[in-house]
Amino acid sequence: MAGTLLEMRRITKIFPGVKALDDVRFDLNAGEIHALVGENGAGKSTFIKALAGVHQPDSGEILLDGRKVAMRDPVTAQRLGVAAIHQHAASYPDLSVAENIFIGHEFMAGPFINWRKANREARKLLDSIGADINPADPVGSLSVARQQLVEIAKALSQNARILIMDEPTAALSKRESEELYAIARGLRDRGVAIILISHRFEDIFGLADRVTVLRDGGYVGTWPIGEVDATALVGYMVNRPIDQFYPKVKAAVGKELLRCEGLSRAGFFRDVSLRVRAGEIVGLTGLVGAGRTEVAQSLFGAERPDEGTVYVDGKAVEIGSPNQAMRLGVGLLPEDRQAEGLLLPWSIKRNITLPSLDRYARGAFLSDGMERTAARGLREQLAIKANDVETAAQALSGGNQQKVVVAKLLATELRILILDEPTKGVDVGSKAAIYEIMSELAGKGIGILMISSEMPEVINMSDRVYVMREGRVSAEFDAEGLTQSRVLEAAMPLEK
Amino acid sequence: MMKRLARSAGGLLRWETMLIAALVVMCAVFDRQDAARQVAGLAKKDVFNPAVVIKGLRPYMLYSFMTLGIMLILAMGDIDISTGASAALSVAALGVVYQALTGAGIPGGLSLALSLAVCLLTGWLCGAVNGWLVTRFKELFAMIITLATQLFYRGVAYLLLGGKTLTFKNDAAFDLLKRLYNTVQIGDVSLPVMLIAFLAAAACYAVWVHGTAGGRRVFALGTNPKATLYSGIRADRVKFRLFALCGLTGAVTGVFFVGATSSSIRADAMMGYEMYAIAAAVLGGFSTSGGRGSVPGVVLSLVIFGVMKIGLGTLYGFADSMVNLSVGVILIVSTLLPNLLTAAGDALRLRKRRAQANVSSRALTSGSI
Amino acid sequence: MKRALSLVLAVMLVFGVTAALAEERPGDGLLIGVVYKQSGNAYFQAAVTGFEKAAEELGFTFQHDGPDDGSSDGQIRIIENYINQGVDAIAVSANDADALVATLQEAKAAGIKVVSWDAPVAAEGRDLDVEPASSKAIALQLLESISESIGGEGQLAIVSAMATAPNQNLWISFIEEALKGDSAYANIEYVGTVYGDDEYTKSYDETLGLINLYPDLKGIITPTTAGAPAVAKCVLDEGKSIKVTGLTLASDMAEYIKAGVCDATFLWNPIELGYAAAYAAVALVNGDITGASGESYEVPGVGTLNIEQSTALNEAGELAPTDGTISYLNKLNAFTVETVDAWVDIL
Amino acid sequence: MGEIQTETVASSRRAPSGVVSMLARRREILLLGVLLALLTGVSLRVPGYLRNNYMNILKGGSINMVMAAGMLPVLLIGSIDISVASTLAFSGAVAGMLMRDGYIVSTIGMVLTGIAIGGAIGALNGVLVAYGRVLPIIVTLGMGYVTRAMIPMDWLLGLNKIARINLTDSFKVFFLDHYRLGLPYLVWFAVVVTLLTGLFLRFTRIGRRVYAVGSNESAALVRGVHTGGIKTLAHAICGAASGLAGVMWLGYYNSVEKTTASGDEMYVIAACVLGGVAVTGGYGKITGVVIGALMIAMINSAIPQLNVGNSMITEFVKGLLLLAAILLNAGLRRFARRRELLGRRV
Repeated sequence: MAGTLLEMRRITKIFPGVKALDDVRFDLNAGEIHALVGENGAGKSTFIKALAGVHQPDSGEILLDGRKVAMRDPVTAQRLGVAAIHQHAASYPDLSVAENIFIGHEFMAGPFINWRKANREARKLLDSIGADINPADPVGSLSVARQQLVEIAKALSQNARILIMDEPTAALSKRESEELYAIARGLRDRGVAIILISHRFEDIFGLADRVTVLRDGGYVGTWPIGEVDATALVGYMVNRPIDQFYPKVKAAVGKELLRCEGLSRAGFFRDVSLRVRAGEIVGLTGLVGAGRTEVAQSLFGAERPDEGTVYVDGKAVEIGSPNQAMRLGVGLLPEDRQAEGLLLPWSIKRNITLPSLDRYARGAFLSDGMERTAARGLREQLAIKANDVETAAQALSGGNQQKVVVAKLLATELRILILDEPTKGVDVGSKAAIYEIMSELAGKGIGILMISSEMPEVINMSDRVYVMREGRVSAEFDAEGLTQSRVLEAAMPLEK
Repeated sequence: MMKRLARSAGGLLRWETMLIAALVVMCAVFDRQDAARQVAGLAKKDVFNPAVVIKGLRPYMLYSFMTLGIMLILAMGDIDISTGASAALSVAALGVVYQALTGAGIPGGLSLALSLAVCLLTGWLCGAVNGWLVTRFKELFAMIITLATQLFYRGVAYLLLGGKTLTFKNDAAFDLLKRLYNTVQIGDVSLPVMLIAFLAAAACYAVWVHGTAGGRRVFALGTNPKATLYSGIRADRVKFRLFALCGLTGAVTGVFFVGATSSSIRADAMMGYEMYAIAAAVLGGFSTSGGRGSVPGVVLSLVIFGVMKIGLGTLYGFADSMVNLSVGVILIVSTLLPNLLTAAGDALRLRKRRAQANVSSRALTSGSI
Repeated sequence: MKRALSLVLAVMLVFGVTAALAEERPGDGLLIGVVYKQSGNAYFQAAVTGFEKAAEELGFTFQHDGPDDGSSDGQIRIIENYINQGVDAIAVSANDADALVATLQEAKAAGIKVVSWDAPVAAEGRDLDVEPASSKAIALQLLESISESIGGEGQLAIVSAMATAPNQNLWISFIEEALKGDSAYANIEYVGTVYGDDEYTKSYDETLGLINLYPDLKGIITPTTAGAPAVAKCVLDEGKSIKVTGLTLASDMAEYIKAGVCDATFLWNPIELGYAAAYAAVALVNGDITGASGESYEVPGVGTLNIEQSTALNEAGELAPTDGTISYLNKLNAFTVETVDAWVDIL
Repeated sequence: MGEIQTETVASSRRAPSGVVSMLARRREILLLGVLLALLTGVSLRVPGYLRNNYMNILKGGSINMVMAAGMLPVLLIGSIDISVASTLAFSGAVAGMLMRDGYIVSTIGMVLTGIAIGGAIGALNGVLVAYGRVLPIIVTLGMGYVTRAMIPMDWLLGLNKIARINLTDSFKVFFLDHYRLGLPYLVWFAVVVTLLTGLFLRFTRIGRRVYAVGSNESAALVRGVHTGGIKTLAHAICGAASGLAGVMWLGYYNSVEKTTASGDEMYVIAACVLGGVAVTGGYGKITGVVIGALMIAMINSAIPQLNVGNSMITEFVKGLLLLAAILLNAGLRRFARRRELLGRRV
């Protein structure tokens, strides 16, 4: 194995109001995949941004090949061979694949860009990593997985020696992840060093050679991957044992609350039938793109299905809008909580009361006191960590933001909750808290439809599990004694 | 204790407070100038005193009703640049219908009531068409849609009037409209009817916008439309109603405009009024990106614009165009200033933190040696 | 500080006294507010020089302004500012004859004398209207000139300003009347009027439309200073042998007059018009005249102007006497190849 | 199920066939079709319309086209400029004043002055938008007020109205009386400006960054693109084009005054929107803008000749047409999207 390629020492970074990195160190060998883990807010992203030149550390030094360097800006970092593939693929959706790959170092013919050559070279690069993508297509028309491949091709085109992959598999299906793993291993074998940031243990243990843990902006330690297991890693990340990770209590299952028959929406799903009963947590899983979120949106009235009937309490209903859905008692916790769940600049209180505003009115006028009382109650109940309910939602951590979205649904006294990836991007501690809330709600007789890609979560939290494949329900299981392999089997696309 | 003090200090820096301060400073400067002019014998009389200014606010209140409508469109993060045109169309409808009705021998009073109803309905309809298009074609911007309807409404107004001016001379019933531009004598002060009407309307708006669930939902929509929709709020319905309401406020502006211009009705009326209204709403604290703003702020900003134009015109002899120039500058500065202050504040806080961090890390280092 | 102030006062007093001693002028101490249709318009700038000249002679002070956008409500704003300042008289060229009436009535109620000039305000809103020449005289002058240019036969069109402009409509109606009634114009075929809205491009496009619609068009009358250059430019660009006449500024039209597009164009002297309006205003304020029919006032260099009953188009489209009064300067300048150069710097 | 798609999302790219979808993707073609249809309609009513008027359409459209070409980069970065008409009038007036007072004699001097004045105003807009973080509509609304108000600044510049008499003879004849390949210089200016804009946007690095900023600003920022600079540049280009348009206006009409081009910014934006430029930024082609500008020029020239009896109908038709065009555009894209979804295998 080649020697140390990158060394970062005593990195400290301060933002208004928070010390994001405190004396963090990190080293990276050529031809190595080094995982960087930690809860949300542990400082991984800031650390990476310091390396990629987006942020300037307030103190500390970065050594590349043993020489001290300053990552003044992203361009410098790029020139020094550092390339980042971001969590939300940071490409230009309107521009072509070739252009995305070569932007910033285009092939020029005099003062003009040589588009023909760009397309040819892009094709070569994509072929070299085994990606079958037309260089002339706009990137916006590609799937997330393919957009990441474009990003990798772009990094390669810049002769990157250090590749930062920030949550690369977060939006990928199992199969796409496997493809990405293969490409990452291929790059490692070519001598590229990879920094892998991920919440998924599958990624970490399946791919990494070493792992470094950060906690609360500080450095915890670095271990070869063989010397740690998942439990130990979680322990380092949260610094507290998690005894009851899946606090699932079987609740009494009551009458049917929600059912759909033959629900179809062109291009997304077809002939979907499911039901949710009181007190039941129903898992809905499948690969990303199998149509789960779209089914949820149709049940919630955000998108209209083309065919099929929805029954609430056994009565056929027409759900044309989220408003109608909520009046029928159906609530949705959307997948992207920042974009769809929260009003970030607004206070916790106002976020919580928004769906149920009419309740806090005296006569025609809103009563701040009533709002505050309700919000405080829910904050206690869900243990939302914040100074008080006047704190803006954007100041909260991911897990606490998710709790606020849950709280606003709870304030409306819904009977059916559709939770779309409730723990995605949520740190370990908050995850446990969210599971607990789910259990509690089910115990109160609320029916829960939980969409999730995380197998252990699906199996351990659900009473029943539906699996979707390519827009259709491919299987229904009782969660009792269900194994990951059976679920996967139902979720994986049929091979030719 | 300290915290509470800090919070009230923060409250002092609120936009409305700054507007009040600006108004007070402006009045003080104008007052001095007025006195100086009188001493120097340049002025025939006391030009700048409450009575004169309040009465003088009249022409600057013409677009005030429209501002109420447009500010809520801004609060939703949309924009409506067709309101001036839809107001002109409403007024054209008023004139044409009145002419037809009186021509058909229907008594003036009844005709006026009917045609006023048609006028308001036309304004509402114009707004409703905007609202329908905006909610129906979400991929298009309100700016583009209302740009097209602006040309269209104005065009229909021209068609209706055939390019002529409609006047109803010595028509007792129609002359009632002129009274809308009158003043009511209260003590020494003659209060414009329009000012009273506007303040009443603004009060209703303030209560509605800041006190009720409906108002809260408007700001929610401007802050994050998707999350608001997912919170079970009928976003399209809210949007449709606000656009329709905006059209209606345009029609109300139109009715007052007819009163102000001695009941003469023409298709090129109220050209560019929507821009005045947007300027007033923005100075009042509404952001064109939505989610922000207050009704008292807008009332203040309308008064500030009025007082400024009166003062610059009468005391400094600024021409009408110079006044417009000041409006432009104020518009830019009033939005630029908060941005700069925020940026400066952030930088300052950051430097403080850094200094603190350095001290503490130095302390640590020295301790470890 | 106090001493400085008293010094200033003393100086002012001395000046005031010497001024008063030197000559008692009829306009001393008077403030007149002048309102025109739009700011930045050369024609009104010229009229303002007339007011300046009168101010020097009569001793009054005046302010002048026009709205940025040429709107009636803009004029209302300006008039209300003048009322607040306590002017003694307002001299206004109205964008809309009726729109200003209520505001001007308020001014009259406050004891302010109102003179309209160039474009009249409806009778209820004014004390006196001062106009360069009677509408009929202007209309006939234009028609006679164009008829001469085109040899008394062929197609004739009119390019007007706004369709709402009252003076334009009055001229057009007199032209139409003469075309119908006067046998001298029997061979002229009148094809109609288009409206250029006093906008350069619109006037140009409308003229182009006319030319294409009527390939045999021989003459165009354009009684608007803002539209005339566009009309002449269009004719010149199209290379047609169409003759143009109208009410124009000399500087705008010198080129076209020399290029042969126009044989003669006409305009009263706006400087004289402003000058006369100022004299009328001062006479009204001083009570020399009340604005009643039959009175007259003296304007140096122009002559004695008689005040008569004004006329306007009624709803039936006929010219009928109104309640208002008017006085005409009755002087029209012709700009021809010979004379135009002398005028370009003035108009 | 014979053939199975493994990636539902990715397979959505499979372009559906059919004329409608093709039209939806190539908005420029659709637009050209509409233009031709309009032309045919007018020609039926006014025989020989095109033969008699093509030059007027080109001449009348060239100023709007130059401004629209300048507006394109601004819309591409997701911004807007509603001060272009005021910039035109201001630049034209100041350049004309400099010529009147003898500071500029040559036409090229006028052109450069116009570009410089307009470019400076545009750059100021850009700085306020990019660095002052003021919303573009507010900045340019304010700037429009300011520049328009400054036009009759006789108190400052002794400026009143620029008329033929103020211009040199060579300047007066330059734009309309000099021809190359059968087209007057005025039209050539439009041709050159649109060509340059197109080349710049398609084939230069900075041009592509304009698209990049409009497509994903934060990504561009992270990638080291000087987004503030690009935004300022885009606005400066827009201003410069408007400034040039001001000189062209002076060359065409030989007159600039306070109200010159007042309200024309709406037609500039309309030309871009008709041309399929996305006001959200990131998408737009110069060809579309050219067609859009021609369409508006055609409406302007055609309506007076249609002899519809009411010359007041122009605005009405323009609004109706713009509305119809954007709705048709949206409807087609929806239809294509629907077809695409139905074509997808689930």
